[in-house]
Amino acid sequence: MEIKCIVEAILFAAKRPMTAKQVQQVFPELEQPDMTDIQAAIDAIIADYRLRPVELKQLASGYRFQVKSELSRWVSRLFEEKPPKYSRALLETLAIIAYRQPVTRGDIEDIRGVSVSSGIIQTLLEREWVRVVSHKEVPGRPGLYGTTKQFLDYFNITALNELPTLQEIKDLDVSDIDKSIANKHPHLQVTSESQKTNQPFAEATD
Amino acid sequence: MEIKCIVEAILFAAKRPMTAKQVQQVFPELEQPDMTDIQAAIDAIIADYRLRPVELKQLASGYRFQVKSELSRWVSRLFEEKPPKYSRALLETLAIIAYRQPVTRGDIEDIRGVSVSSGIIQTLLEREWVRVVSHKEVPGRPGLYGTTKQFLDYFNITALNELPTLQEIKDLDVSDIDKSIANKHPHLQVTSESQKTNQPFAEATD
Amino acid sequence: MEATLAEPPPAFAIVNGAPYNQLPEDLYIPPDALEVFLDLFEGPLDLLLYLIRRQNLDIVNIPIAEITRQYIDYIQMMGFLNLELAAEYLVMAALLAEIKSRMLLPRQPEAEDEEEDPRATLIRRLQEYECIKNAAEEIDRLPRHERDTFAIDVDVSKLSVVQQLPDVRLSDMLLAFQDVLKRVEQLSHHQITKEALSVRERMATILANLKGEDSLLFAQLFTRAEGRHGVVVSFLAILELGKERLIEIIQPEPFADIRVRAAGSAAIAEEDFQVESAAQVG
Repeated sequence: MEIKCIVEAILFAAKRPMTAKQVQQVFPELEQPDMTDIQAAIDAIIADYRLRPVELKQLASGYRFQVKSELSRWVSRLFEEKPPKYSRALLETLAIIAYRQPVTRGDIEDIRGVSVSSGIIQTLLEREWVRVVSHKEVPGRPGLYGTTKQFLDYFNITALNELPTLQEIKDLDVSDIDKSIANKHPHLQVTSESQKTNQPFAEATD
Repeated sequence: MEIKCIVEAILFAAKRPMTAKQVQQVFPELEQPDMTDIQAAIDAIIADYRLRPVELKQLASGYRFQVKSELSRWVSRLFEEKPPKYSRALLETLAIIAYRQPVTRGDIEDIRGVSVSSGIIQTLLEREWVRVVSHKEVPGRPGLYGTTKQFLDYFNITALNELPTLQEIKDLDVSDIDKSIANKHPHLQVTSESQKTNQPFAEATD
Repeated sequence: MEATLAEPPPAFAIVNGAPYNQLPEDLYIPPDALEVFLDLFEGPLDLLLYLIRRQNLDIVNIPIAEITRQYIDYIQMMGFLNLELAAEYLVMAALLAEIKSRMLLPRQPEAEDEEEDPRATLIRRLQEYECIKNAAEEIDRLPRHERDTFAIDVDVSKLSVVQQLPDVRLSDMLLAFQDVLKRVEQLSHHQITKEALSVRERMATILANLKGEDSLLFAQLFTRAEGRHGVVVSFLAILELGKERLIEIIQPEPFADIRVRAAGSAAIAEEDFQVESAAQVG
């Protein structure tokens, strides 16, 4: 039996991503092809399916056959259940963990400016998108969160550096702020500004 | 998007056999192709996969992609990975049943001080290491568990009293246990090597 | 409602140079629209960003005083509507008020180096948050499993697969049991009595033999071939089973054969007897 044929069958039958190494090990011990042959077979299969509605895709934890995203419009109708929706709060928390890992929950809250509900962290942990990679050596030893391969797999990428790049944060010079405010908004620095806005709480609690 | 392409995607994503009619109904109502077109697409797909390791097969309840049976020999090894280890809770439960039989699940829970999941009992029953020997005449008529002949066979003993006594277990330390069993029953020393050799696949290929 | 809030600002959003003498347009949104406020904004930084972006301002150049006023107007409106406001929004209002009041004070150049300008801190936080907010939106757009890409499911049930079961070493089981015994010793009210194992095994066997039988003759529970030792084991097992009320040992009349039955069958027999006697009385 041709190696490519067997590799293809293995990748179709596996219900999870498989690395080339894992594919190799499915072969009986004395018949295992070289890794270069396995890799060649995988590359050939990827080429074979280029024009079909399914593709062999490389993800973080290996290769997996999946239905191409162009067909999601039709295929999603197969399933009665709608795909899970994720709130902005969850996605922002996930983004912070992905881009700033390892981070504590406190770090996440500092960046977002609001508290993070335990439900969000719990959901991310249960989906196995994040995990506690370590504990920070400060009082309370809070967990430090990092992302997992499953997270990358779910979003169809192979490594963190395939995430959209973060826009650069400009360094800022405080004197520039003063200058720009002084130049562009001269009215903002005059005392007439003090009007009603100074006692927000008194009014708010009325 | 070509009809054939969509049909192929649907058949790959469906987790069950699909009739041509069911495939048609996955299309949005106003875009549903004629049944003849669906059938033509299915026939074309069957032809496309004729030489590949997966095939689109017509079963009683519809069409389903299957790994070809010729590949069974290679692919089956995918599912024969080293099985997970049994939990501590399972081993404790098994030991309690062996030493305290006949016992109810409640008795086991009393001794262990924690609840026993039905999964554990189920696993032990499925392996035929324990069986329900009777029911206790208390409310609920809980089953009384005892060990089986298969349990003795698995551990290579002919009767329970070949197991160390409670006192012996209490007094022994880890290395002694292996030794004492080895002395009494030299055949009992199960090494991890011997497990490797009886992987079913190795046997199957003989 | 969301659309109203998210709509690009009207002409009044021209900020540079233009004084603000009127309340922001947002405040004329019907009150029920404001009730979605908390759902719409992910916290004070998000609200601030919204106020800044709706006026096409650069974060670095934000007119702190004006943004502060708008922000506090919002917060006040929330107060009027008695909507429950997360504490973070109020903390931010206090911070903004503080920044503003500082700006009104005369500068003390020598003090400036020692503590960081609170505006710079705020601007940095806004930038950082905006970065993450955009990144989250981009992650949301990545083709994702279950929504855009789908697992294929090829039938493998026809393949012959032998499921391997976990192996257990006897020593592992005994070590687990050793732990149990240690724990039990600590809890004094539990006692694992030390009958010989052969007795416990025989108890289970006897119960299994009684299963499905009405009763067995006492003598049937002994096997001659086992010899004296076997008889003793069986006898002890029967006594133990009796003690634990798992079986009943019965002798209908003096010198009759002793019979043994499972405790369950006794209960059924009694019921039958009661029914019979009731019938007789009737």
